[in-house]
Amino acid sequence: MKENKVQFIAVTAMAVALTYVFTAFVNVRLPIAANGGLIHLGNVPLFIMAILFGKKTGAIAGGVGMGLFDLLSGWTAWAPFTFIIVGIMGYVVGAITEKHDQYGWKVAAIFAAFVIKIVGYYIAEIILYGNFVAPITSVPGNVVQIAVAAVIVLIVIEPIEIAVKKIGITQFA
Amino acid sequence: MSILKIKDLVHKYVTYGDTEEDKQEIAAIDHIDINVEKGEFVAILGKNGSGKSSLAKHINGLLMPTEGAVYIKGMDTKDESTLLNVRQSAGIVFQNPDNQIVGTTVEEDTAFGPENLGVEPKDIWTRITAALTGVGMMAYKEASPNHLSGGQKQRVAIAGIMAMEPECIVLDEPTAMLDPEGRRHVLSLVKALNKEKNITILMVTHHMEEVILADRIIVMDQGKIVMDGKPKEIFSRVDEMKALGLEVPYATELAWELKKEGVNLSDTITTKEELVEELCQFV
Amino acid sequence: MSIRLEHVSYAYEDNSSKKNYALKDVNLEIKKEEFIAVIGHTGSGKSTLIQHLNGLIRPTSGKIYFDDEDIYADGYPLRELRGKVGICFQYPEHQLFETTILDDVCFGPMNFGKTKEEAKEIAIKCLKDVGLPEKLYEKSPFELSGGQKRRVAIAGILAMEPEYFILDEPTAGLDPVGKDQILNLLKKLHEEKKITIILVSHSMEDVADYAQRVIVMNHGQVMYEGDKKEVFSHKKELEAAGLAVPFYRQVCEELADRGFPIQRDLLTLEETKGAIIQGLKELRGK
Amino acid sequence: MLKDITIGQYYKEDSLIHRLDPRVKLFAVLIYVITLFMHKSPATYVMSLLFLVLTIKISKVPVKYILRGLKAIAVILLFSVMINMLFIPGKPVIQFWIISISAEGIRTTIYLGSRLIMLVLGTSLLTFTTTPNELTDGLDKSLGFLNKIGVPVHEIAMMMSIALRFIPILTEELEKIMKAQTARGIDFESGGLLKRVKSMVPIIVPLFVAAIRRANDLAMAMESRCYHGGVGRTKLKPLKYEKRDKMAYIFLFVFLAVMIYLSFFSPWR
Ligand SMILES: Nc1ncnc2c1ncn2[C@@H]1O[C@H](COP(=O)(O)OP(=O)(O)OP(=O)(O)O)[C@@H](O)[C@H]1O
Ligand SMILES: Nc1ncnc2c1ncn2[C@@H]1O[C@H](COP(=O)(O)OP(=O)(O)OP(=O)(O)O)[C@@H](O)[C@H]1O
Ligand SMILES: [Mg+2]
Ligand SMILES: [Mg+2]
Repeated sequence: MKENKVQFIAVTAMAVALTYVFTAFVNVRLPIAANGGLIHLGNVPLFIMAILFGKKTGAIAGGVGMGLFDLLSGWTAWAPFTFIIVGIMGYVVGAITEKHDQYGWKVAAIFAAFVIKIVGYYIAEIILYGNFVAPITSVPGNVVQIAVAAVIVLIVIEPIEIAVKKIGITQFA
Repeated sequence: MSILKIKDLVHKYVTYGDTEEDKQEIAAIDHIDINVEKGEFVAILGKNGSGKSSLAKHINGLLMPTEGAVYIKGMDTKDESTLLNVRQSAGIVFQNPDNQIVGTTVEEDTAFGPENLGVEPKDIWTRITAALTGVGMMAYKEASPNHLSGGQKQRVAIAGIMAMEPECIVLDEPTAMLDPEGRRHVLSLVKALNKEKNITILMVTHHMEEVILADRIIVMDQGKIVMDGKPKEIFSRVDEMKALGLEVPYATELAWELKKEGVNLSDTITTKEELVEELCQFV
Repeated sequence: MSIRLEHVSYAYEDNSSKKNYALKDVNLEIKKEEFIAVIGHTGSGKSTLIQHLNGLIRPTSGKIYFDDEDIYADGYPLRELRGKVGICFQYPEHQLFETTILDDVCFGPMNFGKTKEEAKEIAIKCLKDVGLPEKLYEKSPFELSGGQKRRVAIAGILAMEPEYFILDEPTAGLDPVGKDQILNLLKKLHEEKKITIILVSHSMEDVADYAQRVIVMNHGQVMYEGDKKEVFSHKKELEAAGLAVPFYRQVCEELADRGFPIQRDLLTLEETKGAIIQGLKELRGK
Repeated sequence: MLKDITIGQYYKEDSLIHRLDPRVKLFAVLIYVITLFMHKSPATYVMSLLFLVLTIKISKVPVKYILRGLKAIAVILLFSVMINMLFIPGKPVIQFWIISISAEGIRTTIYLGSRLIMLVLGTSLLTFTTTPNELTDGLDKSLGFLNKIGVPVHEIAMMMSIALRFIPILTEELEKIMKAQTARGIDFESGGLLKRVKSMVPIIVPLFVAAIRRANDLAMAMESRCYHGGVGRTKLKPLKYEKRDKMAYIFLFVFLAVMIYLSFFSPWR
């Protein structure tokens, strides 16, 4: 339906904005490390919006939202990779959760995204750094990032789904 | 000339409970007929949930009638082919100024409507200059909306509608989120658009003081029109208004209280000046 | 027993690193069991001021004392203070998040160390106080109407059992009936539970109806502070500061100007009505 | 204040580079990155470096600003350098204990290291000289061809510009919600990881619900202002190539040709 197209644009735009905001400004300080324990939560909106609104919104929220952050914040060279990798992450989470409603599938979807992120960035950084070993350094960071995001998403998703249903906004047909 | 004609309009929302079967139909608008002439200033009152916003959305073709029809300048809002025309002729301004500004600068936002209408860039410039001058925001044309006050943002939202050169503007509680100063500015702007540009205004509001100067007041309750008339006439029915969960202007209320005590005042007092004038006749 | 501000100034940090004072040398004392209204033009610093009262923002300079203890002294339990001084921000319903109304109201007390059972008991009491029908307690807060949500949010703060209850424009966006219900609730809390109320409002008429003492903010400074009758006698100055005097006082002034026998400093409908009738009697007597 | 947050790192200046059409700049970045990856010889490096220095000079963005971008990658750069030096086999030039560094190692390290540095500096110059809005416009126009393979480029560009408008609003809203929940006694700063993660719930739920509500309102406002997709839509400020843009294109093609020559055909390749 035509109406839904504008709503899709608006909701997805908001998803992009949320992903940007969480990537840029929302951090959790890990209680373990004193120095590098700060991780951003940019994956949280990406997962939530993908679960709520499906693969297209997920793909754009991730790819454009985080890509935009890279593009605008000095990680310009990473932006095209982020666009593709995180875009695929959002797409996959959306695609899996669109088909299956159960909680277990959400966990599986996020796990799939986790694998895509690790592998994707590893490959991207091989291209950027020109060797196979240096990209390994970013693996632990990525692991923790997704793990924390996963925990948060899996806790908040239920109340948000209920709220969204109650205020009467659902997936676009 | 009639600009807006609503014929036996019904709107039903379908809501779902926790299960699919738990389906409910709410008649938010329940057989309404309205006819508005060009250049009128109509205020729409009613308590929360009485169907005011739903009505406003029908005028703009954002909602489609469940039954009945809405005509703008003779165009049926159900007709896909004239929908853009309907929306161009009757613009709508919403409550929260933040959620209706699309552009990242004031001029870009004002241009949004004309851009969608396919207006040539150089004509867009003349339109936004006219619209922004009209609302007194020309000095801010390159500013980011985030740096404006609520009242200023709402004026930008109105400019965005003005740039589409509409003949009718529907305002759904345009002052609800503003402070008194912003409210005053927006109100005087709306009045000026009505008087000077002869734009038909339909304004939804909860503030009785804002509608004293309207040409006509429509009061809604549970999806129906329960009163329709001149402000003086509507506000003279204080008991009825109170029963509907509404108020009357301060002056009317005071006059009404005084009359209950046997003071001889006329029924049509709405402003401080009128009240003082009548009371001073006893001096 | 009071909250006291001494020479409090506050500057928001600006991109340009220029100091932008939202509060300038504010000295105030808010005593227990008062009903105070804070008024002022937009951007006068009302919201900034109230956030100082429970240590949400720290003054750039100056001191804040709660019951004569400096709240920024080392080791002062700020979090406990936040339980004693509850703030209800503008549009508080935007902060609801739990799946049921009851759980949402329990959130505050549980943060302050109450067990689930204790919290529930308090929550039910508070929901009763704000007049929410019992059949709604297990519903999602997102299902409610605007006015109902506002009441749940207010109950959420009340449930922390604060001694001071600060509300930043609690009636914004409500219809007349909803507005009166909230204000009457505050009045009841003040009279029956002896809770100190600090109300930020843009409506002079509401302030005149409900508050005892009025604080007028103007460009980050306290312009007037005192009994409402006294404060509203500064008509010209208030108007210059972007405010007004209550409608009924305006009527009285104009009547008095035109020779009607009436006092000038009446503020509410009831007072004015009585005085006009009195005045008319006098006139008839002559 | 939070609603004043600057998005990205645009450096306001009036330079030739700033005034170039964003499409030209996007194209320039593309060419520059491609040529960086063609590097084989010192000559190509010198050319790339020249190109970089020249554009930085013209852009009038202070060098210290641009170098700041390197801080973020310093660790990875150092690590990468070390790995390359240590593990690339060849004739050892430096040797002590179990560590041996080969000439090839040094050479590759210098090449890869400088390539990464130039990559970061050159690409970030784009965001120093182009506002987010211009970038959105530029991407919209230059990626238009992707429409053919089903990527809704116009819609994505529209989403980007709406996102840019709402980022400050959502940031402010986030701050408000955090304050309000702090007033209700929430504690973000102490406790274990799970507790900290849990403390995000009262922030995230209201923020998302509000954002989705806003999206709904916004969709209605857009529709009521006759938005109906990219078809038949005009632009207030349509992108238009000026003479300087054409000159820049010519310059870029010349640069590309020189680089191809240096990499593949010249005697110093
Ligand atoms: N999208 C919707 N889905 C289901 N019901 C709705 C929807 N929008 C409105 N309603 C219901 O329709 C009725 C009329 O709502 P409407 O928003 O038109 O009232 P209103 O007069 O504008 O109220 P307010 O003063 O609160 O703005 C209400 O009972 C409301 O609950
Ligand atoms: N987060 C912030 N960052 C920077 N400046 C701010 C911030 N919040 C408020 N200000 C500024 O501080 C001043 C006082 O603002 P404050 O919000 O306290 O006013 P207010 O009296 O509550 O206004 P209103 O009636 O509009 O709510 C204003 O000039 C405002 O622009
Ligand atoms: Mg409404
Ligand atoms: Mg305020």
